[in-house]
Amino acid sequence: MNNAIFAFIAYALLWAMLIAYIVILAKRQSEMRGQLDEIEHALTTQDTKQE
Amino acid sequence: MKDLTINSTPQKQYRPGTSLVITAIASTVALSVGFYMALIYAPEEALQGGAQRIFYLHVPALWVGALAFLVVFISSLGYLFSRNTIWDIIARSSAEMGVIFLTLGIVAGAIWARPIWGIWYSFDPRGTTTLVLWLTYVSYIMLRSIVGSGPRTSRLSAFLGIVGFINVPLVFMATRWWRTLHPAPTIVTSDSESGMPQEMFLAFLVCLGAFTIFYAFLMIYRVQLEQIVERVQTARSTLGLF
Amino acid sequence: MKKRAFGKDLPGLIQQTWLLLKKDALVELRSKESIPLMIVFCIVSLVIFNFTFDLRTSNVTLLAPGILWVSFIFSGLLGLGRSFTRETERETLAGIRLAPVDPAAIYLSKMLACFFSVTILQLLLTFLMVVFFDVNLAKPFVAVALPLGSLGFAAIGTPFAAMTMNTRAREALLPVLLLPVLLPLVLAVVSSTALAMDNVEWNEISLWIHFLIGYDVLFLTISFLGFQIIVEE
Amino acid sequence: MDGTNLTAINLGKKFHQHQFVLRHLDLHVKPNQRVGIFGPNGAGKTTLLKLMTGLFRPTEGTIEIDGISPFSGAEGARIRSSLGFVSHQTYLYNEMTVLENLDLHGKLHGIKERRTRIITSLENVGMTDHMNRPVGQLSRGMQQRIALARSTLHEPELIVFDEPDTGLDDFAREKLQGFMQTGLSERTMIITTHNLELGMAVTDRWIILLNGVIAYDIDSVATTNEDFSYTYKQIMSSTP
Repeated sequence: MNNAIFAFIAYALLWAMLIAYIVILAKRQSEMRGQLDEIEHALTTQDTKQE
Repeated sequence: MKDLTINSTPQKQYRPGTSLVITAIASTVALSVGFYMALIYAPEEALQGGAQRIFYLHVPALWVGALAFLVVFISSLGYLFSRNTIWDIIARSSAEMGVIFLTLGIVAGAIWARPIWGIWYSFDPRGTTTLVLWLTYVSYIMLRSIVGSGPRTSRLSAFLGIVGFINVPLVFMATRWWRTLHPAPTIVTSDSESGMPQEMFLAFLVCLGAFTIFYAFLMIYRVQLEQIVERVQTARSTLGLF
Repeated sequence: MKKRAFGKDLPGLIQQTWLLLKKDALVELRSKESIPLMIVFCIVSLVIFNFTFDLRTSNVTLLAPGILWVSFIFSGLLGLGRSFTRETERETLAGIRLAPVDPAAIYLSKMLACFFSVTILQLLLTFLMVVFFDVNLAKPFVAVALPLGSLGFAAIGTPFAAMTMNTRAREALLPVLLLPVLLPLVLAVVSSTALAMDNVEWNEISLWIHFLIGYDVLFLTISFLGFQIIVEE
Repeated sequence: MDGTNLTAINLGKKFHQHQFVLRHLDLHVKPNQRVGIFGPNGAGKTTLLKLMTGLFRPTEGTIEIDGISPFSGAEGARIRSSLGFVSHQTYLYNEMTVLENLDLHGKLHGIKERRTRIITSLENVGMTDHMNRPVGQLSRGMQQRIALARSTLHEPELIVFDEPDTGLDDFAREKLQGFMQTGLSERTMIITTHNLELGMAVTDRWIILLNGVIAYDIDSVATTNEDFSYTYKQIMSSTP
């Protein structure tokens, strides 16, 4: 049935969008966690220097 | 200078913890079940055929969009009364989520409308209201990105979040009256839900629930991310102060 | 005992509003900036509409309400943005806020200033519509719908103009933020203008008029209460 | 007149989400004290003054004038009207005449006998001859004098100057200095300026603000002009 193709497109689109969104979020989160670790590391070395 | 370190960040921190894991598992299960029911379990609709199955996606996506904007409205009010940044983080996360789900809902609706109505889009009350809702929150996100982060942005976007949401029923009323007082387009706008077989209704409900849980999962994840960003940037400016 | 409304000192509020309104009028009279700009823009847009829609007597009554209100909204947006950017150029609004002035008085004065200037614009626009396109707009219900539309525009346009006054790209941001909120108003005024031109009875048009009154009251209240959070820094 | 005291406790202000312009700032200004605040551009001087006058709302901490926050309703409004603020922005409408500008501010402050008060304050700054001219036609120095008249119109007990000497020539600066020394006696005064000499001449407590915190705070009797200038230059040269 021709109509089923439309349904298929809709569902494929849904999954593509949502997966893309989650991937973007996850990428950003891991990037930020990396930066946070870096900064925390910098802070602790600075603290020990001061002491 | 000790108290300037990042440990003194005033907001409560969400640790990547139980709530995230639970919603992640729950939404995976619920979405899988939902799609099984939508695509296989539910019977084929006699008139519309396969295209009707888009409804199990279209309506829940729009519902989550509307729910997300309700959350923006409530957290905007919460921010204005408490001035706690967490409300603002929830508002901006939810606005972004709402735009994504609404876009999905609108696109899915257009894909459905093409074989059934023969047109991609109809400016009927529901269509127009959805589009205005979408426009309002796209402009909300634009306002935030143009003004930049800060308390002023939070206040301005809270005002927009409130006014934009209150505007929605007005748009719906105005477009409905507009059509009743003008020649209406010759398309059937009713979904004729009354005659829905029980299997269909069940599949529909499961999808609705699954999308809602999925929204909750994304929100928790998004808010957590936003808090990490906040910590990184606070830490950065603290380093700059040394 | 002082009269109070929304926890505000009412006579003081009225007096401050009046002072600030007079100030705005004086500045506009001396600089002759916003209103002439709005009027010229309006005439230009009417000329463009005339050609793009190829207006003739056969179709002009059908299109007139739409043309009237589209010209009005876009010219009004121009003046609205101007009234606040003028205050930021020399930070004069900060000067006002140094005095013990209620932000609600700033809102009311700016809203009324906007209302009066768009009313002038509207009278002229109606006159030009009659002259250019020979449509009959001298109907009693038109006289009801026009001021209600202007009031709603001023009521919700003022806080949005204040929101965008210190931002980048404010000329573009203001319409993007404001137009979705104005949509119900536009539908209501265009519909009621069209119905009024058809000489309908009151009961046919009353729905829209009530809608307009409700819209105006709702957004006046929200803006009145919320203006403080927009102007404070 | 007892003068006004000002207390800031743990004051903090940020405009962007993660950057505090001021943070953990404690300051107490005694009645009739004259405080000079010095520091490089971007140290947070203007922000501090705008917080004092209630133009900015603090992100953290409190600011109180005579024990009352400028944001506390009707009481706060009364306190705000006992403040005067002279900025490098004149806050005047160019299209309106000097008299109209002052009259507007007089009315907003609810001053009775406005006419005499306006004349007096214009006499103080030597601008009575120009009161019917639009502000836009006056020179920068003249506009600054009108701004001074505007901010002293309601006889504030606490006057805050934010780089009032910007764009003034030597003659105008001398007049300003004279006015600050003699015309504003019995008032609490806070002034920021890049002109160390002018600042030291009109104040008796000197503060150096650096990166949003108070780096140095001393009474003029406890130091000499030379010593303070030396410290100031030391601190200024230590900034990146």
